[in-house]
Amino acid sequence: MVKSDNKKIYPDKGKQMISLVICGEAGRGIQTVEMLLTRIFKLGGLNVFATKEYMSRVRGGSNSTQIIISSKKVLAPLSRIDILVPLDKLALPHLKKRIGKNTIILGEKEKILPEGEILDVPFTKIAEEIGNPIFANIVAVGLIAAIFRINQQIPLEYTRKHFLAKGEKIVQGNMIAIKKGYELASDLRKIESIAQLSIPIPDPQQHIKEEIILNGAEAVSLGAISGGCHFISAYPMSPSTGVLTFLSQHAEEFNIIAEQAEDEISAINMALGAWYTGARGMVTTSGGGFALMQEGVSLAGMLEMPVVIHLAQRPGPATGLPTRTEQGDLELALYSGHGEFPRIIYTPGGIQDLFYLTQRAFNLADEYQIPVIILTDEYLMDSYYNTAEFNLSKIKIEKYISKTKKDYRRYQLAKNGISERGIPGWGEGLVLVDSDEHDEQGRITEDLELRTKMVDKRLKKFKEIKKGEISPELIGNQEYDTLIVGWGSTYHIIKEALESLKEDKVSFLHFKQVYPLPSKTEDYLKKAKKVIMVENNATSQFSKLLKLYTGIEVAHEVLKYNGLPFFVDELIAQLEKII
Amino acid sequence: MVKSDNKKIYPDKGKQMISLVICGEAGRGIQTVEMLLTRIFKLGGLNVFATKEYMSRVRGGSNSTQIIISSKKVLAPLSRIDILVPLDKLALPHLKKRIGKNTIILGEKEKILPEGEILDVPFTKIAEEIGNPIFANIVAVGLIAAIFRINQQIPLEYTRKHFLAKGEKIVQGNMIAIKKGYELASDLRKIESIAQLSIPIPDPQQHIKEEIILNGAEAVSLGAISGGCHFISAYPMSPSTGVLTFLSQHAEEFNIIAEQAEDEISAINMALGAWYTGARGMVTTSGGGFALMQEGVSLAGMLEMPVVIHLAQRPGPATGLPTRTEQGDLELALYSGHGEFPRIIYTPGGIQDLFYLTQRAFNLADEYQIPVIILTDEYLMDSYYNTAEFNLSKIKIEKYISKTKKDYRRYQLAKNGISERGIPGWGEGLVLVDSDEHDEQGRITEDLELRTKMVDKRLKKFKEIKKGEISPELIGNQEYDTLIVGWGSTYHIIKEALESLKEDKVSFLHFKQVYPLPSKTEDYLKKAKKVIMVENNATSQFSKLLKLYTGIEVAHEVLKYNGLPFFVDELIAQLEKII
Amino acid sequence: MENLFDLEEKNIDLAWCPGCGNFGILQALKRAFTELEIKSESLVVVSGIGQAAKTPQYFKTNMFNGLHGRALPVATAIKACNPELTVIAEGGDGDMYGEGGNHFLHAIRRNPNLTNIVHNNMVYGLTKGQASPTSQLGFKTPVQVNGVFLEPFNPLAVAIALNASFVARAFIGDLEQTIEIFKEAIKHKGYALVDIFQPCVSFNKLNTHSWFKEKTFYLKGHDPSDRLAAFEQSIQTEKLPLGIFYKHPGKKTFEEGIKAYEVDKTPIINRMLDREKLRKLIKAKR
Amino acid sequence: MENLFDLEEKNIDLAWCPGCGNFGILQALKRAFTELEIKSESLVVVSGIGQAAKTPQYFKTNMFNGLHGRALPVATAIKACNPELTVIAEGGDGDMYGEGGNHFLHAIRRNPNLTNIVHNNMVYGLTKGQASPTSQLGFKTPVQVNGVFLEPFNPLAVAIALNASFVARAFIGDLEQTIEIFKEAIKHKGYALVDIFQPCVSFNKLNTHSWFKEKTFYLKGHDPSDRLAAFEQSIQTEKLPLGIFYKHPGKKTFEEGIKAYEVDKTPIINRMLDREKLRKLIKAKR
Ligand SMILES: Cc1ncc(C[n+]2csc(CCOP(=O)(O)OP(=O)(O)O)c2C)c(N)n1
Ligand SMILES: Cc1ncc(C[n+]2csc(CCOP(=O)(O)OP(=O)(O)O)c2C)c(N)n1
Ligand code: SF4
Ligand code: SF4
Ligand SMILES: [Mg+2]
Ligand SMILES: [Mg+2]
Repeated sequence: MVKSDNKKIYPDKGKQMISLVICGEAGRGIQTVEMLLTRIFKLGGLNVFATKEYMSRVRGGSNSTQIIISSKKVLAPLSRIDILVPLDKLALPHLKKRIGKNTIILGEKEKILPEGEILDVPFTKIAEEIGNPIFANIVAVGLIAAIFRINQQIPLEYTRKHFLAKGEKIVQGNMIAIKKGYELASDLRKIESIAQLSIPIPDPQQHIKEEIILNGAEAVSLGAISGGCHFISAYPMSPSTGVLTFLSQHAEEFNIIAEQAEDEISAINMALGAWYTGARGMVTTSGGGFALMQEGVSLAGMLEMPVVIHLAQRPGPATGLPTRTEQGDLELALYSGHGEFPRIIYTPGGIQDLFYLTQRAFNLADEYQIPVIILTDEYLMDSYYNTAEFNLSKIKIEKYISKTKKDYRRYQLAKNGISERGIPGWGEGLVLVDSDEHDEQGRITEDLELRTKMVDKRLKKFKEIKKGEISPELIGNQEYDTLIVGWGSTYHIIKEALESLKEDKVSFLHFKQVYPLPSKTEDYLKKAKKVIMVENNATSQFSKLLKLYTGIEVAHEVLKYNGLPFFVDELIAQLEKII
Repeated sequence: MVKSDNKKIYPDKGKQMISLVICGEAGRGIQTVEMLLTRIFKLGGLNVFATKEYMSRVRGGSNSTQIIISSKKVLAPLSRIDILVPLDKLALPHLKKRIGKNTIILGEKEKILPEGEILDVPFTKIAEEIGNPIFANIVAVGLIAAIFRINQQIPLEYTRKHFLAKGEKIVQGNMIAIKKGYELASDLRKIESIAQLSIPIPDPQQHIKEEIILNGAEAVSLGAISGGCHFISAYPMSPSTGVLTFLSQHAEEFNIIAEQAEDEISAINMALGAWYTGARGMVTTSGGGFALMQEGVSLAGMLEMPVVIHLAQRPGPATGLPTRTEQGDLELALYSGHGEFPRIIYTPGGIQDLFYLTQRAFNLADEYQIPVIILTDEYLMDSYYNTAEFNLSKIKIEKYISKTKKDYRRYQLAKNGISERGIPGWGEGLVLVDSDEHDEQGRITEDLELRTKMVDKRLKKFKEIKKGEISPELIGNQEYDTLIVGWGSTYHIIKEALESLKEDKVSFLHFKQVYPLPSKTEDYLKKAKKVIMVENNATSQFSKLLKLYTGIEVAHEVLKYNGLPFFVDELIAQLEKII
Repeated sequence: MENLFDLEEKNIDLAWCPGCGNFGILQALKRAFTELEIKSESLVVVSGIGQAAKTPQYFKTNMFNGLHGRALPVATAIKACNPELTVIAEGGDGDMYGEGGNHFLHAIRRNPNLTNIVHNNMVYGLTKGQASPTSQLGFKTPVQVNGVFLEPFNPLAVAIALNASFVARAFIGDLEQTIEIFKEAIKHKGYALVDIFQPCVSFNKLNTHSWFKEKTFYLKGHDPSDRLAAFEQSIQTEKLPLGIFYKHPGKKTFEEGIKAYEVDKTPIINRMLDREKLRKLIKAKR
Repeated sequence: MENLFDLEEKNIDLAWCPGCGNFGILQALKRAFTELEIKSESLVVVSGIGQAAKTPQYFKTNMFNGLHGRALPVATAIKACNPELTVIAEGGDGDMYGEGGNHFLHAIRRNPNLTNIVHNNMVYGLTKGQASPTSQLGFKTPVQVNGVFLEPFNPLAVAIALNASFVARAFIGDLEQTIEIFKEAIKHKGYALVDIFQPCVSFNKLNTHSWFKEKTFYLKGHDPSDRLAAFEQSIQTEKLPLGIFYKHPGKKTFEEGIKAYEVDKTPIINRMLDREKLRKLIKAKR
């Protein structure tokens, strides 16, 4: 754990940023505070990044949200806490290891029984004066906004909008609470540590205001809509449920059928049924649910039926830690399903990737008639930040369905392995798909020569898939001695760390597509004298994949598997030791 | 395909053997003929090996059984056919490619409309003379036994025993049929090609007679009983059902609970429940069923619950070819279940391995508290031959259960990762197991430091497992340039091929344990200038495993994935090209 | 009437045993479709794995021959994505009530407008004779060596308990009546279950053609809108009634419950993404 | 009476929301076990995943907290391997009737001597408020945005359709009666279902404590051996009866059907392999 007195290690001077953490029990307003603050900062022209860590329970326990406010974009969590707002007694013990001597603790002494120094702010008392203790958190919101010199109009307007549905009385109380917060701030700013906190608002601020702010689940969902998704079937499972929820809420608007299945087996089979008709279907699940879908994944392979699978990882095995993060299901995804057939696995690194790769997944699944897996994790799903608006002119829904002729054969032995895909009811032909080994028509066969041909047909598609591969992204110098490698959700974290390391000969290679492993991989790795793998799992699964396809051995593995993402400052410290 | 005119390539002169094939539709007596002939040859003092290839249907189609009769043991299938007994019209077209100019076809011209030369034997007419056309196949049995100069008493006695339950009339008819067969033989033996067919009965013949004869499913089942199996739950699925059937039939005798589950998910969860009580449980399934068990496998990993999984492979993906063979689920087994946890995978090479490794699987699962997978295939399950009687003095049921004390903690952080395993109702403690991440007691936890410790605890067991590993078996010269590598069911086939190749500098390395990959593997591979992999799949999955753990690249892959095992003669031809 | 569902390929080798009840069911289905003037091109038969599930291999239809036990979710999604198709989910008793039991429950709850045909031979045919969920008490098999002692699964009673919209039982020994029941089921709007007794000549020597013949009779004077009476009929064991047990015609179908179909009936597969709406939704994330 | 099932660790942090019906169920269970003089050491509670499934974490018992939906097969095997244990399979409505629906059907068919306790809050609690199979028509959630339109799953009716050996419903609003029902269920030989209404204060604002209170009443003068009457009661929707609906005490249990227990009642885990028999069996393969 890196405490806030270790400020030296991160960030470098060029970056001005504050790590603000709010901690309290589940179901007691922490989410509202986070919601309001992030939007207010953004409207105020600052970059915000928010991520949370929470327990698998509906009420009680200790959850915390970290909000990073910065002038240049910082899109990764920090161990260090600059300002901590504890909402109850459990908060300080919960975060003990991350509280340093420079951490400013803002809270109600009475409520939190602090172990260290705290700036006692009587939020509840003030709220009661306004008329209701529920306004306490809003006073805190006002106070924090004020500390960062956000124009008071911004929180006032946003709070009004936010509480509008709750009636005028609540709105008024909240407005007063915000104002009280601003009043408190003018006093607090006399304290030196607080006075130093300001972050210059970057210019042109207009830019940040026009950006969108959303979490990973929303980005996947919007990507799906943009990919022409007609159908989602899923069984709720953290951290994958957000996508089902989002698509359900916009189902009517976008002509989507969103169905909660009785189990994950049903979900994947429904999605395959949907694709069979020409609809574009997806499922969203996590490790345990995906484990149950294995036979269905194999079915997709045999039927050559497209399907898009969103797999949001959490720590396993079994139920594991349902609300935490891990990158432990890579191998399961790589080798999922019995028998042999091609697939694609994308591992988006952030909000932009999540959107564009999910969109692309639908096109590629359709084109190659294969399962495409979008491998994310809890950290990605639950984190959000302001980012450029998605550019719809860059995307296209590519259609690959053919009208059938009378003599249509679903599995005609095409040269590249990809036969025309017809759908029932469009054209004069019949569309037969079969989980048994089948002939070109799609009927069951025991012709063993044909079996070999059909296996070859399915496997040939690997070659085609290669053509559309997404190369890894090299960050840093083109000439390097040491190469840090990562995939998926660690993208921004490693990037931040790299920037801060300021090592000329160290670069970072990030994979957004892990399978098929992109062709340039070996070249990149060969150039390095030393390869360092950074992964959120215990057995370094991606190192194994690299070894398998490039023969290259990773020199160091930096692994974390306690259920949390890497913290930038923590990662920097670890990397410094081995570089 | 290798026809019988290619006799030169196999076997070498030292071996005297005949390949006899019977072919006909399902459900029409082919199984009886096979059953009788194999036992009669064995009782007559000859080695027999039998394997079949059959369609996924109950009646009709074309199935064939190959019986190899030899003086020295030959335990592998041949493409070449020396004697063919076609039972219907479809038989000759079905086997067309394997019929050569030296193939003797014995059959009823009228029934089979032969394409080539056949020795017309009016089995049905003779049977009708005896009183019933159903005796036709038995006439053939008598004829074939006679050709190989088996003492007539042997088939007479065995046939009597076999049909005893059907009543005296049937028994008498069958006895006459055998005799008629012997009469026919004395005529036929005047034909030169027939006269040449004899195989000298090896000495001491006593030895073969005392051997046991059984198929793979029986060997696994007997191994399970010997391993102390108390419980089997399974959902029927070819080719794994034989084990469920065998254990069901002997359940009462051996205090076994054999339950047909409603699905595979239930089966694996039941087996885990059984182990929890201290019973030893297993499941038996094939690829699709195993795919459904993935979440359960992961549960075993998390609970540290022992379990034995018999996975009999068939060609996939999806339903594939239900009654054919393949080695296509190795990777699924290797990476099954979400999250990270240890396991063992055995890949027996023949009847002896199947017995001893299954027996051992129960002990090791119990000792290390992990899932142990026995990876077999249809070819292994359905083939049988005479082999040495299992030596029960070599095996032991090792018990690893502790009586609990009041302060018992199921997941006490033991140094080697293995905590004492208590069971409910024995001792004063309580036994808590939890699919969530848990504390030492077994209760759900969100203590993230403990999480890391528990992951380490589970993974530490890898080290322990290594201690009991089964090294690969080297066949041939200790000094080699070329190393052929195989695993599982190809054992005897490659061994036969190797012996016939007579290449001094070529050896064969067979893996009975593929995971964890045995430590000596790299040394063996390094010694070779060239490594040749022989596998029954399309993507050479074992080559990938070798590459991953040794970095060594296989030079040639000899792959077959049409649903049939390799034929020795075919394999020899392929190997000759690349050695 | 000409049968439009025969395959053009002659001499197709049906993988069933001579005398198997499946031949009759195949014939009954082809006739029912023909008489209802359904077109092959707009018919989709979804099946699982088993002898029963091979049926759509043998006539002219679109076919989704999926996994053992999983026909119903596939069929439900097909109907939802393209309600213009006629959709059948077909399989054996093991397929639908064993491996697929959970989907059976929840498909009934969803009430998609499709027909669920279950060949009930009270045995696992394709895997060579183990007990199925509907196997009768005492039925001996190579696995159930001492005879089945589990309560036989009663699909009709369960369907009625779940308030299924159409519940019927047929016996293929009576081809004409079976055709009529099939036609009623296909015409019915909503989920329709037809559990059909089908003798397995190879593995079920207990529930033979003549056993079924003796045991069964047609419901007479029964009011299929009376759920209690239907339940009472369904739990009979001395004699087994045939015919339509229960019907609940007004019930909302799954497709009707889908918002996207409330106003516009165009199958969703034929609708385009509204980019303007999408742009707005994205902008709303500011 | 002293409660022997309280944990020694004090201040254990129960992960339930204040006011949740699960607290009452926990208390009722501990009291029922105490009153029946069951010993912690010989009690095994098997649960799945969900808020309900956490219950065995909070009292003194052997626990198998397995996978979501899979408590019943685990519990069945435990009871079969060691019939001397008292076995409970516990979970939520999603756990038992959704993910675990197939096991629910087939566990009833097997009739193991165990008690199946289902906390029915008509919602998915742990995953934050989606519809469960028992959610009522019109119930709105973040996923079922226009309200549930699937037929609610009726566990009692299905259990009765399957001829379950004991079928009851309780409401945790009435602690004392719930304890009585639990005790009857645990004492009953064979599979016993107790579906128990449990208000979820966080996610179910429709089926609240007072909703259940108003909707429910205790069965009076009902003959639990009358299957038809039980079914009739189970399909009521205006008012929801509580109590024991159906009982079938003579039914053979799963354990009784196991041949190994026919003569010798020793749990199979305590029996040794008979090497002599094994040797003979192997020799018979000559
Ligand atoms: C996941 C899975 N498990 C098991 C099987 C093997 N299997 C194929 S068909 C079948 C049951 C056949 O019985 P039923 O559904 O009643 O059909 P029938 O053959 O009697 O018509 C089984 C168990 C399979 N194909 N897939
Ligand atoms: C295979 C799998 N799918 C999904 C989940 C996520 N999940 C956990 S609990 C739950 C449902 C909770 O509802 P219920 O069983 O009714 O219990 P409650 O929380 O309401 O008591 C779900 C869907 C899971 N753990 N495992
Ligand atoms: S095994 Fe039975 S169900 Fe299957 S085809 Fe033969 S008779 Fe029909
Ligand atoms: S979410 Fe509902 S069921 Fe879960 S603990 Fe809270 S009140 Fe109880
Ligand atoms: Mg059947
Ligand atoms: Mg619930």
